[in-house]
Amino acid sequence: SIQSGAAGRSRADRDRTLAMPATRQLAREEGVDLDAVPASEERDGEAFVTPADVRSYADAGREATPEGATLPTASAPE
Amino acid sequence: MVMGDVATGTDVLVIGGGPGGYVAAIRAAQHDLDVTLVERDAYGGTCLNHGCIPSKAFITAADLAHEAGNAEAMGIHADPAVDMAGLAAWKDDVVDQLTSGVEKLCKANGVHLLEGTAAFKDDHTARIAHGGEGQGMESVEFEECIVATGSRPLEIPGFSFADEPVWASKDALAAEAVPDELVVVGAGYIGMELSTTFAKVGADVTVVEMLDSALPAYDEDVTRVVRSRAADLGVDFQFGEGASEWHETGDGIEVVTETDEGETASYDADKVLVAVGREPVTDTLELDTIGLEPDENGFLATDDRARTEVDHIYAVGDVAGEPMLAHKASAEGVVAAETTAGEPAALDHQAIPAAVFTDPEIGTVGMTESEAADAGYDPVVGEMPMRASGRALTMNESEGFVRLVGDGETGFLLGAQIVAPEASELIAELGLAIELGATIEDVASTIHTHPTLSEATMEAAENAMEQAIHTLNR
Amino acid sequence: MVMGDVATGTDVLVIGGGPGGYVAAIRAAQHDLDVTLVERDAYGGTCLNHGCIPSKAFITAADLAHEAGNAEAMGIHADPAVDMAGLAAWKDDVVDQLTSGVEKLCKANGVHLLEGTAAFKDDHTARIAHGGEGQGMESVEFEECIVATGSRPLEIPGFSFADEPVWASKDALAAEAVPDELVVVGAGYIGMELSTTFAKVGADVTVVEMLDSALPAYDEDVTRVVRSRAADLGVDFQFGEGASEWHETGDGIEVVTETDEGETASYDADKVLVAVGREPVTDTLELDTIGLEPDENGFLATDDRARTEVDHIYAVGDVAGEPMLAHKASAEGVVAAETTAGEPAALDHQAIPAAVFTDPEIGTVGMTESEAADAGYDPVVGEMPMRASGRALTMNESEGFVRLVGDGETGFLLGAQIVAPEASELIAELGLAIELGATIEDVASTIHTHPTLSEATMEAAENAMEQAIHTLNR
Ligand SMILES: Cc1cc2nc3c(=O)[nH]c(=O)nc-3n(C[C@H](O)[C@H](O)[C@H](O)COP(=O)(O)OP(=O)(O)OC[C@H]3O[C@@H](n4cnc5c(N)ncnc54)[C@H](O)[C@@H]3O)c2cc1C
Ligand SMILES: Cc1cc2nc3c(=O)[nH]c(=O)nc-3n(C[C@H](O)[C@H](O)[C@H](O)COP(=O)(O)OP(=O)(O)OC[C@H]3O[C@@H](n4cnc5c(N)ncnc54)[C@H](O)[C@@H]3O)c2cc1C
Repeated sequence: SIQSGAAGRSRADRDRTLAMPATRQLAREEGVDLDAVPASEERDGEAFVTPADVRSYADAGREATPEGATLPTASAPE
Repeated sequence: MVMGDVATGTDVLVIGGGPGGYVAAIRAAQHDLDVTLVERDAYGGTCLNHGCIPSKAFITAADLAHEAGNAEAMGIHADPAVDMAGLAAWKDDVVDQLTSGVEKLCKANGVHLLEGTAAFKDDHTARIAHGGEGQGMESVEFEECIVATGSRPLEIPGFSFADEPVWASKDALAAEAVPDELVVVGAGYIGMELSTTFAKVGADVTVVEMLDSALPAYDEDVTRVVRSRAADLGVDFQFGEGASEWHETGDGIEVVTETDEGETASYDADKVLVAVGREPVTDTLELDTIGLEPDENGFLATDDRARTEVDHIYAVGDVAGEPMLAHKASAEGVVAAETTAGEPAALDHQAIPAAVFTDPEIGTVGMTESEAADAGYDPVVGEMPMRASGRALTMNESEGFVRLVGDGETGFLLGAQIVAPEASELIAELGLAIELGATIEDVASTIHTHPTLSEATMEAAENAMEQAIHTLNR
Repeated sequence: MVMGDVATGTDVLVIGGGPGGYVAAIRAAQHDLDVTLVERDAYGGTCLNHGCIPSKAFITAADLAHEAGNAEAMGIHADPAVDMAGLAAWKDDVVDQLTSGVEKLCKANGVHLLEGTAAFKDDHTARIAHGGEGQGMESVEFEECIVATGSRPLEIPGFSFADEPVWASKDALAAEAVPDELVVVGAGYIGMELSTTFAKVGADVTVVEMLDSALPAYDEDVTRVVRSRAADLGVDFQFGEGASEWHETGDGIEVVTETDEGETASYDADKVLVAVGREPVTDTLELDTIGLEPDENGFLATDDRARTEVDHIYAVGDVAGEPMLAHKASAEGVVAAETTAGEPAALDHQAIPAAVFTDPEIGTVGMTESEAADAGYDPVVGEMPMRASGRALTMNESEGFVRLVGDGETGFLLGAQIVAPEASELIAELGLAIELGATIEDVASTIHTHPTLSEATMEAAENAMEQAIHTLNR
């Protein structure tokens, strides 16, 4: 489903983000800024971004972009 | 608490002062509970007095003497003489430092120490029989009780530990002389550690094992490394044979074995070490008084708070089941103690590492490849042979490997098997990795110091990702 | 790629075959790029040929001989003789195995190997001068270039490495005899590793250091352990003195030193090892041709992709700046290679561990307590002295400690300082912990195998939480 908002995704805006190395690599591969990814977890009060967070943020971004729009999306009829 | 002549009262009574019991006692006292620890023999239990610690002291000394005597290739010429009585005295000194440390730590944390054998009198009272005849009795009333009575070595028919030539591991670790010929019955971890050690200080060692391999709990290719090194040291393996009896000969003993097919063989020896396993100690406790019964293996069943079926009675350590390891005992001791203090602790650890201090060492944690497959994962495996490790070569010890097992789908690290020098230390990183839910890629992307053995862990992770630098990727 | 007489072409040219360069070359080739690696001296670079590897081989042998000769307390009586020529031959063999391994791995991954000295001819061409006079020249055209030319030892006025009694670390590591008296100029990690090693094989060692402590990069209480052990081995420290000149005497040399106040002293010696630091190698490259200039410290500045100011030129390893460590070089090599392949790699590691292979070893990662305070944290600190570690006692090596530094507010692990046996291996777990964003509590709650040195890490974490079992909590 296409999300609301100009970018199609809500953007976090932190200056420090906790994530394990493989998650940081995934963010680079997906071309997203880790500090912008909404975190689903917290570790001792600090945002902790998981691979799933990165994927869903990237997916939302793709769906919202023109290139993404040309791809079949979840809202398209089966 | 008022110490009385007849009965004293305590919040938490801990029975047994091994790594399960003393850790539980200290932690409970740290939560300001009134804690009494009863030990009938020696603080530190099997581990400090007759197990982990003395065996590792013997291994250090045997390794040093053996390595120095076999280092011509490195330009070192030495012909070390091992004075077993001197070694035993040093080992005793190490044990004394640690056990008196345990005593001091207990006292410093406010734990009351009682010497004697505890048995249940009723739901909230234990009788403490002080050592020796006529030394008297004492009763202790408790709110909650942590049972940490440990385990003892199994005897086999025909071999009584009361007979002088028959050694339990404890006797081997008190040896003041090296037997010329030693037969070891059982190739489990205790049998393998001690066989290697005695071979290194000059004994002629024969290992008799009923099953068809050494360290049957481990993967074949892990144990192969250890077995072939032991064979190089002159250890003679006799698989598929069970020890049935022993006799005095003129100048020593002979140990008779039998196969499943009834074939017998016999081996000359000066001593025979029986290391076929250990059984939980519950018979000292009069458990029926409180309505508790061991399970079919003799263990006290517990929940994830280390609580037995009787609500205010906990059991930790060897008496509470496998794995019978000191660090498992301590981890359970902590949880039992926290629970008595009303803290929300639980035995929810993802993995319990284990080590065998053979040559090379073995360190394992989590699942093997086949265990992962059985559990429904599609495992990926990465390996690094130690002969490709710069550090291992500079240590002149390049046998073995590091193997990591991950979930092929998500990349999560599921387990590790290491057979390598310092495997007991290397496994720590992987225990933490599993505990934290790390992936194979997380391990591969962490910078490891050069030149270290721990780099092999990173390389094994990269190998699983098919991008290893120092090995060829399949 | 067509190999021609005059010019060949390649996607990626890597200059220098040390741990920065060869790792970059292999990884780039794994991404199916056409890669050429030029090395003018020996594959494996400083690290494998003259640094990490030979020093660690020497240390192993010196430790073994020294320990075996000083183990009467353990009941071991030996009087080892060290044959330095034999030791050097073994060390050469270890180096050969590893360097030929590097060559094989490069070839197996399809890296083209070229012997010679590379210099830039224009933006996309390098000239390769083959060794020796009249051996000819070759040009290589490249798309992108990774500079991994490493570093060389600094000389000081009055001490030329061309003079036979003046040793660089490389000469010390090629020694075929133990000098009776050795003066070591510089108490950095190379000076300290080698002083200890030569003292253990029987040299009379004097260390001259301009500053007022050994290993000035480390905390005072860390270095104190190492310095006092070195002093026990007979190493004589002269702080606050700089070496100014040396002379031949009748039977050896004398090294003259001067304090800031102009006081002089002199020390007899057979050799003087100058280990005062290393400088990046850029003068072999004709960098001005491509418009690149080293920074004020002589390093090539790079971004988080290891890219220099010239877009298609990367720099990795010692030439790219501190810390000048092999594993930092390799990590940068991987990132440079991935970047040339269009992969999204970056140097975003949270921590780079470091080790010093003294006695005991030092292992560090992340911040010290004062660094954490300077960075604005309210640090919590936990410690475990090795004399409380059962494993350390059984190894007869119980000096040192493990210290963890955490963020007092969130509990996140910020750093660790270890001075202990096997510190180089123990630091791996803490490097991973920091990389994964673990807290002190995560480390404390992970089960660690007993008896191991790594338990001290868990205990230090518990100490930071004021609930250590084996030490008293403050
Ligand atoms: C040779 C050998 C080597 C080993 N090496 C290792 C190793 O390297 N690593 C490892 O993790 N494990 C090792 N183990 C196993 C380890 O020793 C045990 O897992 C550990 O000691 C279990 O601790 P525990 O507290 O449960 O029991 P124990 O250490 O056995 O302590 C139980 C204590 O309870 C006392 N007790 C029993 N009944 C009563 C009673 N009724 N009243 C009062 N006191 C009582 C006993 O005297 C004893 O001191 C080794 C064992 C052996 C034999
Ligand atoms: C005694 C000693 C002990 C050390 N111990 C450790 C340790 O234990 N752990 C650790 O991490 N680090 C250690 N180091 C440091 C480590 O050796 C360096 O950090 C590492 O070698 C750097 O790798 P590199 O690839 O950047 O450079 P190098 O290993 O120096 O390799 C550079 C290569 O480039 C070649 N080269 C230079 N210019 C050209 C050119 N124009 N054309 C062709 N080839 C060229 C050189 O011949 C050399 O082979 C030690 C160093 C020394 C001296």
